[in-house]
Amino acid sequence: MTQDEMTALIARIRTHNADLYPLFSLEFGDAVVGVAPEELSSTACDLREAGFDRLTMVTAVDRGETFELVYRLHSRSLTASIFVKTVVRRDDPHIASVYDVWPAANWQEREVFDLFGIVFDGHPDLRRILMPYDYEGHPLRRDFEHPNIIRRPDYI
Amino acid sequence: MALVDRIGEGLERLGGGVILTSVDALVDWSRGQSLWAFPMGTACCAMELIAASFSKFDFDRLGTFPRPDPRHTDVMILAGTITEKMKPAVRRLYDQMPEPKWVVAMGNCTVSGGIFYYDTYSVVRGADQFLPVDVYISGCPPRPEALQDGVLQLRELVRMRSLAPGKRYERELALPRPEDASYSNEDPNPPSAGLEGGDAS
Amino acid sequence: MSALLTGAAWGLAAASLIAVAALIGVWWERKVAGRIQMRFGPQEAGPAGLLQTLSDTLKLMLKEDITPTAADVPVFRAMPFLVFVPVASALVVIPYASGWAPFNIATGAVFFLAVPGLSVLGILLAGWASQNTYASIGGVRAAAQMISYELPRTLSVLSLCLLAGSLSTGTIRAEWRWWWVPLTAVGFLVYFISSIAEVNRGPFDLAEAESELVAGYFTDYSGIRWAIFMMAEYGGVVAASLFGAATFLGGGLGLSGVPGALLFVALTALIATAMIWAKWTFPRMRADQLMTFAWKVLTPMALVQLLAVGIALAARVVLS
Amino acid sequence: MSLDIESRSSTLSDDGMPVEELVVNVGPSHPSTHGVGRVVVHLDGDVVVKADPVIGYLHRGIEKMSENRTYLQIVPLTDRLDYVGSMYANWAYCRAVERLARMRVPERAEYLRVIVCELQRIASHMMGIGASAADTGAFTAFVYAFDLRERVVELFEALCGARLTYNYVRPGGLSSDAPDGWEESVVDFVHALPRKLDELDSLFFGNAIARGRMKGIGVLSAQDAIAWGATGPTARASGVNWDLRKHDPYSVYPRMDFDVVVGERGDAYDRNRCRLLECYESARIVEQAVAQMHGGPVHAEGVPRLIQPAPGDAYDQIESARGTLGVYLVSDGSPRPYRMHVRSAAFANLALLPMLAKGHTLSDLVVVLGSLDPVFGEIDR
Repeated sequence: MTQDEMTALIARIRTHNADLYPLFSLEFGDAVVGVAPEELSSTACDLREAGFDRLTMVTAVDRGETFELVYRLHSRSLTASIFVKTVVRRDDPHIASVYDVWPAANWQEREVFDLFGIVFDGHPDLRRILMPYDYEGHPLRRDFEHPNIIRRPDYI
Repeated sequence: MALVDRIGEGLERLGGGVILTSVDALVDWSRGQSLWAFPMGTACCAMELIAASFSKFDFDRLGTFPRPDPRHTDVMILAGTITEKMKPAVRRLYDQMPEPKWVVAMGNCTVSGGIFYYDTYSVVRGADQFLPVDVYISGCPPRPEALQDGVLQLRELVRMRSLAPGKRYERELALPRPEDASYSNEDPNPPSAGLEGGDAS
Repeated sequence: MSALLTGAAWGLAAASLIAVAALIGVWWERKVAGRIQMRFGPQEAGPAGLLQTLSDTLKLMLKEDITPTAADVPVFRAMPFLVFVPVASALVVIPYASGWAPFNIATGAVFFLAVPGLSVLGILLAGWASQNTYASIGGVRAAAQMISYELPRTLSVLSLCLLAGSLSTGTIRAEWRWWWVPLTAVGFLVYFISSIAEVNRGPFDLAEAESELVAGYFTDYSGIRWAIFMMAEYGGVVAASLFGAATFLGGGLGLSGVPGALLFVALTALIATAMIWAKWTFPRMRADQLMTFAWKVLTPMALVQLLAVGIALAARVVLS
Repeated sequence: MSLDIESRSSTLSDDGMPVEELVVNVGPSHPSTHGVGRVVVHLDGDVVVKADPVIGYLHRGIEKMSENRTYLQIVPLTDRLDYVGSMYANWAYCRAVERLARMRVPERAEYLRVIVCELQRIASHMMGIGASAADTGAFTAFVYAFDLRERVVELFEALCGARLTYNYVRPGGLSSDAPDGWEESVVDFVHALPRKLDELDSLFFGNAIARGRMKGIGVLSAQDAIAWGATGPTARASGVNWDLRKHDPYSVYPRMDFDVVVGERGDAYDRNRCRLLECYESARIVEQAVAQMHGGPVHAEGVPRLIQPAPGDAYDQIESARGTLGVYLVSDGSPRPYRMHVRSAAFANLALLPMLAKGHTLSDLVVVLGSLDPVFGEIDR
């Protein structure tokens, strides 16, 4: 899939979702589309219909006031990959689950829930996955503090 | 009380010092000679633990025979990083081993936390925080030869009786039990009612 | 009273035989397995590691004897012996010499087939009394397996009884002729395979299934009690090998005197080694495959063997 | 004299009959969980009604640790991710850093990376097949497979001095060039390999019992494989013709001539057999790579000790022995990554276990688990 085709595809999705806006730019070869959090479900369905049948990765980045959610999709028929990024507010970390669209999101969303505390609405089995079930706190948040952490002396 | 202890008591009443000394030597020999291993392979070091017991290095030469069941083993080889979540299970498996038992800490992670000492929130910094470790083997991971050397060192210690069960038990009692940890591994809302059959293994 | 004393003496002899056989057998197994796996096996204890098993046994005797708190204590403690005694008792009906067995009773073959089968009760109860899920599953698996394999095993031995015209093991050995070997080859194969299943060894070791059930029915046994289970297993191997060599192969292939005795021992060792070989070569079967194999392959094979022997005997009568 | 009452739960079967489920807790230290996995299995008789994997027993927080280390200091951490195939995580991470910091890698380094990763694939698949063999009870096949792995490990030891945690691939190149004579010993090894693989093939895959244990067990359809994000041999065994080396090529793979091994049925047998057949292809690639390789530097010039990429993010992926191994890096312009995430193939593949194990017996559960080839260092991170 060439750059032009990718841009056309993104434009098509954009016209479909009026509120879709580019939060992030195209960089390092992979196309990136930014979507509003409430548009994630419909965008996911559109992309699924456009041929993106694989969800490779779901992860999050702590950006302070917000969490940035990163989905990486891949299409075998189009031989193309695409990043979908969205943001959720830190004080109300809720986002729709894409489990219905790609079942692969099952464990990956559980992991993000476990380590970042982002709640995926509509997930069938949202439990902690890596940390013990009654663990408190979400370790990959930047402000996570735990008495067990020993900070490494800074000598780079 | 094992059968042999009763025989030992009987012999002691008869005042058989010579016999007892020889029996002691035989017992120490047999204990040192057949240190069956419980391979507590949690991470990377498990690969070298497997390598140590297979064709090229052949642990069986030394009489060390890996058994997956803690009840049949003498020495627990801790191979790999132990996390806070794993800690209670390791301790439980240690408790399931019959006396006399020993612990070999293989690799830096079980010696001190190793590469995972700083900045992490879930790694136990050294197995000796909750287990009485007898032999420490450094390396990340140690070579299989180093592990075999560690077991041979343990054999010497066993034969010199410097690791008598009584002394070890005192050390064991001084350690905090991981069951007192602030959290458990049990699902507060288990998928269905009832969980946990059998032992941790 | 004297019968009781004789019985006790033979029992003691059988137990010692098993103990010695287990000592050598474990060493031999570890050596053979080592060679199969391109390594040496025990080397350090004594010459060629010969004292390794002695050391292991001594150590196991000195280990703590754990009884789990949840276990059914009397049953848990007694079961190793209930497994061991029937296996050991099988040794008293084996014809060690032509026409002679320690207990040369008229129904020796039936005794040999039936009494060791009682150990399944011990295994089942050992798994049950441990109050451990793995042990319980192992015990139940063992029960199902051993009962199924009784049938082909009995049928295969029955063809020998038919040939000898007697159920007495001593008579079977005395009546042995060389042409029995080609005639009962299939029966011997059935006997060999079902014997491996009877003693719960690989590829039929579902009851202890290391990779599934950790250690199966003896998961919770430690120290000397576990050693007794292991001794029973090796005792089973020895009994099956001895019986196979003494009846199917006529002891030392019908030879008498010292060469015959030596050949008898050699053939026994050969059968036992073949069992070890099978264990360290084959993967483990699944429970349903195990049953299918017993009922759909081994049992028909044994029946065909029985039929062939019957036809051969009838033909002999007709011809003579 | 009954079983622990807690280990039973009463449910109703489909036809309304009361069923007593037996809950068996497999792990976290079980001989067949390949490390510290745990599966809570609900059994109806001997049939698995529900298998719930519990992971995280090896969660060491590598992603968190990375936020406080420089780009170069993270390379040793990536070794400990997938400890059966350390080279892959090295390479995937270095590719992400190179993409983020816009580095170019010398050609010889790319060739050596391909060689070590294909050797690593052989080593890793041998461990996977061997562990699967041990799960079915064929312990000797495990020993034979592991012996082959040992030969690869010897080659790596000659290359970088370490047996398991290599720290060999670095951002911008490699830690060191291959020693004299190393290429010849690699060629000798790959020439001898097919015969040894044939031996393993007949020992394990040729065995009737092993075939009976693995065929038809844990069948994964192609649709499910794609939908659940399965990659690597797990997906290819189901007929998904997808290999990053071929279909999204990176490094010097376009110059190599090899076939993608694709299975048909998607059962445990096909998954393991795909691994075995991939080893033949890996041997072919190594042979070609050694033949095509020329002298030259193995590390890019001008790569600073303290890499400080411009703010932004980058993702790169390679085909590891277990599937797509991706690394996602976010930089804020400082010498330390703002965020590192590892997209683990084994994590995605293990998520299939509840689906694949359902309806099979407890004995088959360990076979299914083994055929997914989980490595918990990579799953838990």
